[in-house]
Amino acid sequence: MTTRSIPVLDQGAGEFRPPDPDAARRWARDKDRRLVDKRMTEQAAVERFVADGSYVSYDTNVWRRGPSSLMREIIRQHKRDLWLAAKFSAHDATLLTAGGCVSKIDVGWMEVGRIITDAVREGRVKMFEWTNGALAYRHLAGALGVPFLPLRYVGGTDVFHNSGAQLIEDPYTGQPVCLVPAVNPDVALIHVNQCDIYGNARVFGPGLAPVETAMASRHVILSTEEIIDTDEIRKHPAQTTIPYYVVDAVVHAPFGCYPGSVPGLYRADLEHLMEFGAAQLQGTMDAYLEKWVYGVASHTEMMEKRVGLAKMQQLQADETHTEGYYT
Amino acid sequence: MTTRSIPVLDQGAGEFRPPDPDAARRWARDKDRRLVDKRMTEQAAVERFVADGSYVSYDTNVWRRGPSSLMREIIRQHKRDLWLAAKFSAHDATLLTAGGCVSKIDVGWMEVGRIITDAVREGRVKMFEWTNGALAYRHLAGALGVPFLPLRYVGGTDVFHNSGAQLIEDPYTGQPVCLVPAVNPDVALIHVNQCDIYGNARVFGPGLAPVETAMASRHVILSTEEIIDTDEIRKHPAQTTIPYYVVDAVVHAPFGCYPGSVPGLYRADLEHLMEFGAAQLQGTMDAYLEKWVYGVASHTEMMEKRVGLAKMQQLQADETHTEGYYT
Amino acid sequence: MSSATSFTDNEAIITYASRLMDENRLYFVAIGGPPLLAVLLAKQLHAPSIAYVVEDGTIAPEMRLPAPAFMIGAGLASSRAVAWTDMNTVDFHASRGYIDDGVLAAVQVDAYGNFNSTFAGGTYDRPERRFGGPGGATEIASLCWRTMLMTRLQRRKFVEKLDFVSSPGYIDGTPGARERAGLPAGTGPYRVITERAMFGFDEETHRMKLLAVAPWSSIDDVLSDMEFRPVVPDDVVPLEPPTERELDVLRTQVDPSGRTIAGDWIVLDGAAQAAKAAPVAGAS
Amino acid sequence: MSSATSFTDNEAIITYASRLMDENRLYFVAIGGPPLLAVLLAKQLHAPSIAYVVEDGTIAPEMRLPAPAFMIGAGLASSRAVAWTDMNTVDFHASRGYIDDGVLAAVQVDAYGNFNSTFAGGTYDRPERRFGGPGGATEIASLCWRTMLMTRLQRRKFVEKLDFVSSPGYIDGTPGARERAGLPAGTGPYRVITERAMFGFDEETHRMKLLAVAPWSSIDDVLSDMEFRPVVPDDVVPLEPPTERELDVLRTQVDPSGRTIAGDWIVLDGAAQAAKAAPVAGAS
Repeated sequence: MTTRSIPVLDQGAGEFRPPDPDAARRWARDKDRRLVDKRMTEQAAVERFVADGSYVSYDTNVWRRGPSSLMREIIRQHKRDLWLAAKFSAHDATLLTAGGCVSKIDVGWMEVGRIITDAVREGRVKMFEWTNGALAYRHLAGALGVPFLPLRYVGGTDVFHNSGAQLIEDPYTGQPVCLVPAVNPDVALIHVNQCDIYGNARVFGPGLAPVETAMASRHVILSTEEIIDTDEIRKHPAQTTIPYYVVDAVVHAPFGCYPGSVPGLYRADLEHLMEFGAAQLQGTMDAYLEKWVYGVASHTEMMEKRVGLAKMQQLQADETHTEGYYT
Repeated sequence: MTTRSIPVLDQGAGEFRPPDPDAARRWARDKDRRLVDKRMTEQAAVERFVADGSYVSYDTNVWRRGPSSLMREIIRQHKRDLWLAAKFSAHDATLLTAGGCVSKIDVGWMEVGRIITDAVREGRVKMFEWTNGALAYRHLAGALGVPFLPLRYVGGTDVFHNSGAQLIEDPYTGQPVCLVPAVNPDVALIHVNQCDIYGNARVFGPGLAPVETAMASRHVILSTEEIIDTDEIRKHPAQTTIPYYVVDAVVHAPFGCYPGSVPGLYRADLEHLMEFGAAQLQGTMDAYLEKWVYGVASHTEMMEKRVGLAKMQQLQADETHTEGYYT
Repeated sequence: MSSATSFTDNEAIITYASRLMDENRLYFVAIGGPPLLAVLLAKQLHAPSIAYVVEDGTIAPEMRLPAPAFMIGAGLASSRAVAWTDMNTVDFHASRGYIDDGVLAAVQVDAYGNFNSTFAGGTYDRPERRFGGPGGATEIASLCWRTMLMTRLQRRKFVEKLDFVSSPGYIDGTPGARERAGLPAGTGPYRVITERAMFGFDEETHRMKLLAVAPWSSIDDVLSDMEFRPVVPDDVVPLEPPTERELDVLRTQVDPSGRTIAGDWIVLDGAAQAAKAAPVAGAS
Repeated sequence: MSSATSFTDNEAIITYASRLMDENRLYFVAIGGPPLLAVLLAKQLHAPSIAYVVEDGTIAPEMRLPAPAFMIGAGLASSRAVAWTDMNTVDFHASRGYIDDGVLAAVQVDAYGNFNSTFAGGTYDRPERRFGGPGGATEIASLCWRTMLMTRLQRRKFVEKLDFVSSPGYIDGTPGARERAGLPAGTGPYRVITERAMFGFDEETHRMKLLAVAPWSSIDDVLSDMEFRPVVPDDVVPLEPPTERELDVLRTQVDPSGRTIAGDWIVLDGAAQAAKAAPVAGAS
């Protein structure tokens, strides 16, 4: 009983993860609904929930409140062929590319240097151009359980032509409007300020899309600065942004964003960021990875042996602004 | 350059406010971006921002954290021909219908008695069947500035046939998916726990769709239990749910939800609710309106003369649960 | 557990529903009414950690009982939740497949579990009796994996044709009917719970199927109060009446105000519970 | 105010942009870089209550200056905001029409204000130089009412044809081109700000139009550094150089680390500011 049809005015030719809301529902159906202790090491979490070929979404990035310890563990475990959602990335994508883990990147924005550029030129990594907002919105679509969402940008650009977007005639106004497909990542890596052992989590401060990323994804690995009592969670339900039933793993990782910052808690280590930059410029990334990733067994060991207590205390002291976060 | 088209499989035949995101953008463009004092009386706010024929959306309802004092003022000013979004309404719609203010209602759920039933049967009020969620979602679409949103319900019902929904073949999965049109109300009436004089507002506790309603609407009238310093707002930015630039009026209205409750602050007045119920059953709504609306000049006068301090204190004392709201 | 001999129809419905609930599933209920009471009863009796989500965005609360009389207006109803969100958010969780069972009250239901909360008699524009509307039932019955319906067994409620389809069951019962209407795959009605009979749905035809009948009733008695004939298998089992313990918790803890559990009384012959119950008081 | 005689190209660009800003408009900027610094400078100098929204969801912060070196990693950057939201939320506010001016940096721009942040030279799959990507610029340039672009005036930056259109200007310049691409009506580029020239757009043709030229430069000088020829009206005005006061606040308060304001130096002949500036140091 087709009554009429909606013209598709144009569509992008880019490769994209095809949306499948019913498959995403089946993933959710099979998760445990009970309050079970989900604490595990970063090693166990990455082993269990990140596979070669996984579509991986992290939030925010290695500069600010990003899951840096989990990304290093992915490199340590030599995961391969990952498809990254670089929705507002920093040098995360470079790091994972240097580790040989990446074959595709959906790009919003990311720090780009010779490692990414060479990998793209040599065909080891393929990029698909989106935008920060369009990727955050695609995660929102995934979180809503719908196959696409309309939006009022992306059209009129080469981003459109290189993407999975479509331009249709809006069936309500008759005007052109863009659609973007939902994305439901295989794994979300999200660093949170606090959560309980079940995964009820609090993220403090402005942010990218931690909630949408968690809700859209098949598996959700949280790393957390602090594990708090569920009683505390229940006393202030308004502060919970991610509920336990979407979470698969809780990794206790103080300084888990190092060398990045957690606003209100510690600053980024600019010396380390310069060390990373120099390693890329000078082509000594192997030595960098050996020192910071392969040469240590865990995040805890890295913080103890490579960073040290004095530096940690300094980074905490440098973050002088706590208002609105912890006060 | 039409490449293909999307089949419309079915569509509802209901009347609905046609979406016009560009018109909604023009409303927003013309608002003041500066921090200006928006305090005014409920009388001034309703005079300025509610017109005969307005599409009015309130949140939540007269039983819980609803803008009751503003609704009474609408009746007092004899506004006519309003189109209500009863997304999860209580006896609000009945009250406004009793006041002769209503000609159309988009229904999610509402308390229904003889007043609504008679008005519908006699053709004075026309109803359009939606659902609570679909109306909240239509407000979300309005808040996103898009003309429609897809969702995975409404289909397979007479709600669909009586609505403005469309069933299309999803251009990504090929499977049927429903679309609902955005709604951008002319006026949002929202009662908040706290806000500053500019309209930066905090809503405490679980809720319906206060943020979506504010963001979707042309004019936003806040009534508030409490006006707080902007300095306090800036100390805890995470608590702000509605930013000042969408707000047109701030009405200081302690007990503004009476006879309903503000969780964490005061309970509903069950005696009053029974008085309302009896007035409807016994056909004495005119006397009820005279006592509670026409016979007093303002909300303040009503609280002083009709409710009284002892009752107010009792309702506050009855609300024993404040955890997570004010503690 | 000793069976009770005197309870209301609503008490029976709430009790039966509560017995179907366990801690391995997440429930979606409206802000008040029999479905919420059923979850609270299960939580008190056999599933202390059971979690539920409320239409107002409350996630997994641990309400201290006795419950307040006017649940919607009391902060207590949302207390000790793990999160406070809003209506759209919990609908998204359901849309994503995280909420297992929707528990709903219906005023009229058909053989495929479609139900009506809109009007009865007359037309949409000139209804004889107008109800509150679909509320959140449509999204809950569409998006949760399974739907449990709670209603009284009356001929005017179990009808051949609904006056209005507010919320979807299996639609026309044909394979894929829900998917063709845009609803998520693999979802649909699971149980219809009344004071005298419990129904499921035939896996092939999606037609309502009688599963259990109360000892004071009979299959014929049940069928006589339905316009349509459900599938009646050979293995219809007895529906155990509410126990004294269940009723005690329901009356003193879950609904001490008596607002929701009030209803028509069912009084059993003390000697033989299979005796026909006599309605003795008349809330409709 | 006394004009300065020595400043970087980036200092000039940031200063010119800041002068265009006032308290009656709401600005949208990315998390760091020249656009944010321009707003902060305006806030310090002539528009103390100016409000801006950041891509990370920060709404109307009142950052205490001097600004931290690594803005993205510092809690201070979001401090004293009226609200903390997230990326989708501020994009929705822009989509609804609440955010007046997007302020953006571009690496390549064409005659209609379309711009490129993706790659230069080669192809998309084999780029000679790959940049960070569109970031939030595409949504900001699409959804805000007006777009201000900040970039250096160089021939390789003001091109006939972009290597990649990351973000839309007036597209092909034809009437309704943006609307036909699905963008909101009545939006588009407003100014392109360089160290030596400021451009607007012709209302009819939507082609870039020269508005002002720095006193040490000239129209010919400007045109020689552009691949395409902008509209050149009769009333091109002088672009006042940064003042000592502007530079002092910029250097000591807005970017004390010097990370973002670093660039090629422009040193003016002390006697005649119209003298040709000589680049003396070479950041690219």
